[in-house]
Amino acid sequence: MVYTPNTEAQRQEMLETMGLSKVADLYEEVPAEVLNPPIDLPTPLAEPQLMAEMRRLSELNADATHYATFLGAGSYNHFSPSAVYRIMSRNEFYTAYTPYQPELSQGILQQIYEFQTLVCQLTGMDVANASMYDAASALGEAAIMAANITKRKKVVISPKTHPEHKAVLRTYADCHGIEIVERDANIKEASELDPDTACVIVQQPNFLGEIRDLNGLAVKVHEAGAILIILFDPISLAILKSPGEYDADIAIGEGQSLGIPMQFGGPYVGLFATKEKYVRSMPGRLAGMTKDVHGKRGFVLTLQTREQHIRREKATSNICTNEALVALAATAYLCCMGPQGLKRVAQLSLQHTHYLANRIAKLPGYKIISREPFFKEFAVQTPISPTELNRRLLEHKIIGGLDISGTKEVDGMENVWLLCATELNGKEQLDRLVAALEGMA
Amino acid sequence: MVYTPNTEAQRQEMLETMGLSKVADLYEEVPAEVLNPPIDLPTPLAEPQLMAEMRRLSELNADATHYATFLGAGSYNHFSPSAVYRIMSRNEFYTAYTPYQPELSQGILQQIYEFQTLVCQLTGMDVANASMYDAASALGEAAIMAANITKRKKVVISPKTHPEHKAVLRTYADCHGIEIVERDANIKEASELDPDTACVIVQQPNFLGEIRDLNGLAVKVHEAGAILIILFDPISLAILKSPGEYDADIAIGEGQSLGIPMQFGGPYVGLFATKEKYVRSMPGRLAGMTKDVHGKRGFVLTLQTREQHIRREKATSNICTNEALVALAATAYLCCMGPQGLKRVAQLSLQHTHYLANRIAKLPGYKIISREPFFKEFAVQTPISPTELNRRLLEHKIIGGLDISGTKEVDGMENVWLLCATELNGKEQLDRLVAALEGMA
Amino acid sequence: MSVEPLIFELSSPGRIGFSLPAVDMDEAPEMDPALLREELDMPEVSEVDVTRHFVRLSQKNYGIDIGFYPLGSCTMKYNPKVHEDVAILPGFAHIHPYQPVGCVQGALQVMHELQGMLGQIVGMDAVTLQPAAGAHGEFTGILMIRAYHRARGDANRDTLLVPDSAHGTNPATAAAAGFKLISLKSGADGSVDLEALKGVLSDRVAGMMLTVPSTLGLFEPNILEISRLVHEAGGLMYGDGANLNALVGHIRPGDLGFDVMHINLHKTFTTPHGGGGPGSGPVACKSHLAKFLPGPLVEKGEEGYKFVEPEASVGRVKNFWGNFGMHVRAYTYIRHLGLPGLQRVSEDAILNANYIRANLTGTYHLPYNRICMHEVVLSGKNIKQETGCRTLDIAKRLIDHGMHPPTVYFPLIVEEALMIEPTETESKETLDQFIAAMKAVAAEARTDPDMLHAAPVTTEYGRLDEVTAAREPNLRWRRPVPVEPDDLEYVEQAG
Amino acid sequence: MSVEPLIFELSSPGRIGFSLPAVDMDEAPEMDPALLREELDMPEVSEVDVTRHFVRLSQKNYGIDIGFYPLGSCTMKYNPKVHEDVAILPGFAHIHPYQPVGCVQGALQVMHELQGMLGQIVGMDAVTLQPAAGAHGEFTGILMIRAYHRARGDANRDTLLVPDSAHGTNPATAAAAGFKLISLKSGADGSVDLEALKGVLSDRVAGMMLTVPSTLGLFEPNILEISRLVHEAGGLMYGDGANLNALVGHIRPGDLGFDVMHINLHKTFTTPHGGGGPGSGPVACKSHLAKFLPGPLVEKGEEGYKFVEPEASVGRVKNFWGNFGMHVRAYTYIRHLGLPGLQRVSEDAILNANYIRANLTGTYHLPYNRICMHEVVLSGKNIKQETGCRTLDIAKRLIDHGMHPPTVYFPLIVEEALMIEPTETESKETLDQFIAAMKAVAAEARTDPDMLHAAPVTTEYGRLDEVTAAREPNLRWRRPVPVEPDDLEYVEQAG
Ligand SMILES: Cc1ncc(COP(=O)(O)O)c(C=O)c1O
Ligand SMILES: Cc1ncc(COP(=O)(O)O)c(C=O)c1O
Repeated sequence: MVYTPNTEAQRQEMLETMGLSKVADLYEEVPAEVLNPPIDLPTPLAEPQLMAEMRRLSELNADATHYATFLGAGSYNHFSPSAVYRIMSRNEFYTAYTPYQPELSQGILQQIYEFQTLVCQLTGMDVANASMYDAASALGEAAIMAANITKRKKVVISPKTHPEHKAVLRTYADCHGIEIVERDANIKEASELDPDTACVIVQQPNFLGEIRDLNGLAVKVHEAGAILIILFDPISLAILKSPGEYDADIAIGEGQSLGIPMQFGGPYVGLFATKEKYVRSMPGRLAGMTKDVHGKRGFVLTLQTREQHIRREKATSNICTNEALVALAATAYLCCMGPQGLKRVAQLSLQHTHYLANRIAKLPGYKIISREPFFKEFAVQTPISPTELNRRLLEHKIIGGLDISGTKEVDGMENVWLLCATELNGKEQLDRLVAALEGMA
Repeated sequence: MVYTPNTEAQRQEMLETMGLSKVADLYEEVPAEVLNPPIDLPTPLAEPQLMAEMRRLSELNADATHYATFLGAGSYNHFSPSAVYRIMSRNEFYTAYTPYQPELSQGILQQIYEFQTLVCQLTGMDVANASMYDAASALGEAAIMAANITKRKKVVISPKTHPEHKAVLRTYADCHGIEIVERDANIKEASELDPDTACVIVQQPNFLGEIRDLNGLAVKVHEAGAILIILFDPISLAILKSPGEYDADIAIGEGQSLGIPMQFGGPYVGLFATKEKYVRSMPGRLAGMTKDVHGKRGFVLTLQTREQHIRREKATSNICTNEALVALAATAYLCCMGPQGLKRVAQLSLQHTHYLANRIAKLPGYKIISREPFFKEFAVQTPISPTELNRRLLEHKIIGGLDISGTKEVDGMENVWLLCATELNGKEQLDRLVAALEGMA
Repeated sequence: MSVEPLIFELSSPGRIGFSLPAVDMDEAPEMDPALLREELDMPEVSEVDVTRHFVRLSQKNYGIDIGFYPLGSCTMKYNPKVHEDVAILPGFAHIHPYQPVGCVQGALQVMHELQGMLGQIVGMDAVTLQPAAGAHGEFTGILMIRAYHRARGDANRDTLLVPDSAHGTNPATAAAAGFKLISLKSGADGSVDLEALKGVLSDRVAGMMLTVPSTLGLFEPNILEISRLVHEAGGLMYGDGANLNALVGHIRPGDLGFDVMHINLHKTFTTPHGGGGPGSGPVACKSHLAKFLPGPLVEKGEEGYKFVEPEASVGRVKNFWGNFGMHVRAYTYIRHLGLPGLQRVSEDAILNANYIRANLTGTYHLPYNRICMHEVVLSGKNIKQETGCRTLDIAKRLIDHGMHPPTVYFPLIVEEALMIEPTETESKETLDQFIAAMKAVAAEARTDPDMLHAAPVTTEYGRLDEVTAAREPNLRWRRPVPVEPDDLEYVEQAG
Repeated sequence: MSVEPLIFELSSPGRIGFSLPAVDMDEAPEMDPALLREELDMPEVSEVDVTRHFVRLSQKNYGIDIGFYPLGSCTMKYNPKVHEDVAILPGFAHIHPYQPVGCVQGALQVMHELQGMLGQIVGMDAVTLQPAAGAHGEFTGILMIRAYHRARGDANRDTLLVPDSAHGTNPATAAAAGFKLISLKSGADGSVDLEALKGVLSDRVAGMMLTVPSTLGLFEPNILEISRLVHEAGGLMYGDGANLNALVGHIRPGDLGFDVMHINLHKTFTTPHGGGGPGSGPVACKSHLAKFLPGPLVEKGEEGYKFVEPEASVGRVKNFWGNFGMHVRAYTYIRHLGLPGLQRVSEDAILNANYIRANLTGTYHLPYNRICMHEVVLSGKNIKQETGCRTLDIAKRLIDHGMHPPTVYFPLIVEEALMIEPTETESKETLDQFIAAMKAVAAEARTDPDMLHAAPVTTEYGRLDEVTAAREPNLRWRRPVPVEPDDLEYVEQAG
């Protein structure tokens, strides 16, 4: 077999070394009645046939290199320079385990340290961890962290937050009897927080792409003894005020925007940053700088006493495997882009989105719902069902936006479409969408 | 700019260091009349647009992952395990230069040594070089080498040799007043070689895929004081008698079959092997084993006094840049395949080809021209023009064989089609081709 | 090799490493400066810098593609290269999770068939692919157990049983899911102590989390009885499937009495570990738990594949449909190997571990003298007693012998534990080298213990100071504050 | 790092590393055993072995992606990663050269436009992409020069002029093409000596091979006059375009009087050098030579792109259409950078070289005190006189300073030459490091010459014994002959 190198002769020789005669002897402790049951699996394919079959399956899907796509809502078709993939596919990176032996893992450890720093620079926060599964689960963990810090059991979340984030938050909170209240996170509301409130969560830009003015919010939240959690899109932070500048206590982001392919939803990477004072309550791995016995600068995993392998049931989280390789790709992406490139991506997304909104607003029967300014997506009311529009657009090699008709995030309004444009949706694509919609009127 | 890292400020600073004030000063020795002429190039594209444009161009081509292809004739659609590409795209390999500094190049040097050995093992020859441009130019160099060794000026080549190989040979030979005679390389003919003959060249399997019995040929050639050059397909050597076993003096092969993608014709890799006694007449680079100052085994480029950078006009060849990375890929391919895998590829190709020939032979109006046994291709006479067949087959997502109607290699016979099947043309594809042909009757 | 600068230290103001079009429109409204950030201090480097930096860093890292990596409980097996080529096909890499299902039928087929194949392999009825890793799967499964009891009105079951040999994520998950915990002491042979188990079973027990084979690398011979007892007491059996590599193709956890379990695709199904992730932790369950699975699942309907929501789902644990990129790789692997290949995986994983056991017993202490499964746990306590060298020293010295050390100090119940999981992708030759190295280190411990204390000495880095790292955490780079002339003046005046 | 075994030493009988279907048909006639080979002794290893072996070997190799690689005359610039992604698109990687042109229009468009763009860049009228490398291009161009004279009945021109500073391939090509050679001594300023040139021009002279800028890194200020003289004498000007990086976008060789030239795509247009190849050496010429180009060329016709055969072609020099994989990369590069980007390439290449010149003059001897172009040639003769350390020692010691040395001992006309080509993809910071290292080595030569003789000392390998390698060449591995018991007996008896 291609991945089991021992030859028949070697297997026999090895069995003999340990005084056994056949492979079945290795299973002697297993009750006979559970051994070798029927298992129905497809016939094996050799590598050439396998590759052909997988290519065939992949081509049953409409992909963003062949379709113009206007979907956002938590997964974005941003550009990733070729250098990023080439870096993440270095054998030493992708076939490594968690860097528990630092002498053999300086490459990944230093990269984690760089990632942590980059997340801090982007968010304006003090410390960041090595990654979480995704933004949604990170949000769940953040709420629990806030509850633990404040010893309170109520979470206030802004209603126009991604519905799946809210759903995951609910699952996590539920385990600890934490109550979730959906309430707009503006200053007025924040001035009336009840004393049970552990934290206030606000997504910026929100689910409808709207950019909210969060100035002053933290003061109110802190006055109520609660913690402010801002859920951000990392690309937007190239231009928008950062969670740190807003004095957030915890900042959570979905790192997928940072050059990670959409991959039908994963693997992505949860970004998690907080204030220095909360570092020991934070979930997830941390790399720290130190020295080796010769005084040479080096890196190790540190503050591990927060983690499950040391603290077991007392750990800050049960997370073990995280999204290290995705974080590596995001690190490489951020380095390639730099501050200027990141701003360019943000500006192009912003302009493309408004270009599209400005054109669609003029189409009969369409009405923009999102309040300006929005960042890279906006909600629009449509004359016919967005699902139907999407169906027809596919024929134009266009993947339309998300049908959010009747959802809570738009107060149950019918025929609402969430459209997204990034730097990859250039003028040609935007015009093509508008023309197609015109043709459907 | 993305690949020119100096910032404007740095450029200015650097100019000042050398007492200059502007970039134009660097061109002061250049006559003004030739400086900055109009040059008409397309507007630059940024990386995302560039990638999209190149993808678009690539998809204007019918490729072998989406079409069944039956073309051979010197370029073959063999399978290459994913591991091969992953190895050749290691940064340290593909961004290195020729290993002139051995202390920094042990990786490539050892690999060249392994490649040389693998080529020797495959061909049964004593020594092989680090690679030539391709089989055709290697053949040209081999003929000149034979002429130099024998001090004779006539080359006998079997007519059923790849016509492009013959054409390249002619170009090379012409420079040295070497005469080329096309004559069948059988024992009878070889017994009548005239004393001017420097070498006899025979392709095995020949251009029509036929496997010839070359036993005894070398004796005759050597009796005439000439050199025997066998042009081989490396995959065929998994089962066929090797040039070494036939006592050839020089063995030339096109290494593309060894897991190198067809790439519209290149880069490929010329394999060049010879007998020990001729090593100093051989063109091309050679790696040799040696020791470092501490006695550790290591490798260096050696016998460089044959080469242009040392010997200039007295070198055995003018070759400098070769096909090192392709040779590396072929090395990785041969290691992945091993003797058993290589035999499997050969057997599958052989069987598929005969399966196809056996079916096509039964179609009305088709007549197999190649004499059995053939290896992975055969010529067949068709009822209508092969070019017309190919045109129609494209609609079935089939790329047909080569139209060799009227060529010298088939004595000018009309309507001849050269079809090829490799291990990748499984039963389903073969049946599909036969069915399509039936439908065209 | 020299110290690699931090990427921040390579930054040069104004340098760029991207290639993007210019902004060629002015469509957005002007934004209130109060919404905008002030500065963005991030590294400014070229693509050349980035490539070199990370290539050089990569060379300072060990991976399976460098050599043997026998971390116990981690199943560090070879990652087939074809998986990576499959995963980057545009039809898998560049599809959005919210595309209309009609235009992602290939992706849904992969997910649907993977659900089915995993169900077959573990002997369970339903599978979700949503959890992102093993621990995330545990969390999901435990929520399902709670939902099951709640749905039956059996609301008092607030306790989970976890053996003391369990992986840290088990107790951490129990806590994260809001359960109380009873830690079960293992028996003398490493197995669950049946009497102890009986002693703690009650109507407060929601279930038991059990790893089979255990983290001691041992099969649980009484597994059928354990399951019976737990079930009899009204509890459910949660299976930690991290060690499925030992069973795959030959034994189905479903047949052992487990009601729900997770599977680590990044272990048994060889999706790359990537320096700590991503993983993927599908959860499989018997039919009585199926309706509690997190949604959505993929079903095959009349008009193709579609998403469906289980009727009493515990809710979402993750955005979208899970780590699809890992699903694709695991699917590719199963279709490549098929049942015969997977059986061979289990066989050779066990054979390799036992070969190490047979060859190192004596040199190292073997705490449980039984045939092991996919891994063997040895103890360095004999070496420690004799020479003062700890298992940590042994591990570090192994590095000098060119090998990645096994997992050390886990499971916690084995003194000076060395947990060795070779996996089936290693050859006898490699095992022989490892065995020789382990013996050499043991011998060195006797003749030159200081050499072990000082190890590693052949690497670029010596032992790193973890104590200071934890005491004075330096978790991020900060731009060195430029010394202003004023400051200098001040210093001079003060000095 | 330890010595990496040869792949042959890792072989184990019966081990396999492939995944291929079984042979499921029996269609071929039985073959005469006389046609079949007896045994095939090749390494039997697994994919795991292969991957590790080559990954480990790669780590023993330096590349541009590791660091500065200032080999003169080689233009070791950064290879953009996007090129590699483009080249493996199935529509470029998996197309057969003999496909009907109608189904490879994208490939033909790339070739056609590349022909045109290269023609624009060098100021020539026609371009073939067929040659595989620079030397192959030289060969092609020289054949065209011969064909030109022959076609005019000017058959006596059997001599080529080549300056003594030329790259080895120039004289070697002249010889390979069957020409006699006159080597022209360079003038005191490194330029062609006009008087010497006049002295050798005759009706035997077919042409002159000239490199601009020269291998001394110098522009040829009299180039227009040289071309005039050669043309006046009935000869043609062949341009070695290896150093086009200095000119690209600002100066066209066609304007300098060259009739025909080659272009190294693997230098100026950054297709990766790959450890010595592949390259690609398109040949460009003025209209009067176009009909002699090797065929086929790509033309745009009414019905799309097609191949055409030049009317008096010198014949083929290579199978198929040249190294298309390299054409695709070069095409991508030109479309990425456009004219402004290419101009910047030339500017920064020259700026970087002059910065090194300005900073190292004095420390090292500068044989030609002029502004240089893309590279600067220094001489270590001052160091040698003063300290006895040769340029080779300097080069080896540079390795200890973490840098790849420049080209040494070439051009041959400069004593103890150090030929430094930084390229435009290096930053000032990198140049400063290099300058510092070169100065440090010069200082070490004075204080501790033995350190230089012993260098490199920080690498895995010390200097390798090239003399023994050449004297007793070991060019391939052979299976160690197993010692038969009989042999042993014989030895014992004899002993
Ligand atoms: C036995 C066991 N259980 C659970 C886990 C946790 O899995 P993950 O790291 O995927 O979260 C591990 C991981 O090492 C493990 O070994
Ligand atoms: C000046 C010069 N001419 C010709 C060549 C030969 O080019 P190639 O190596 O592509 O054959 C080189 C290569 O280094 C060169 O530097």
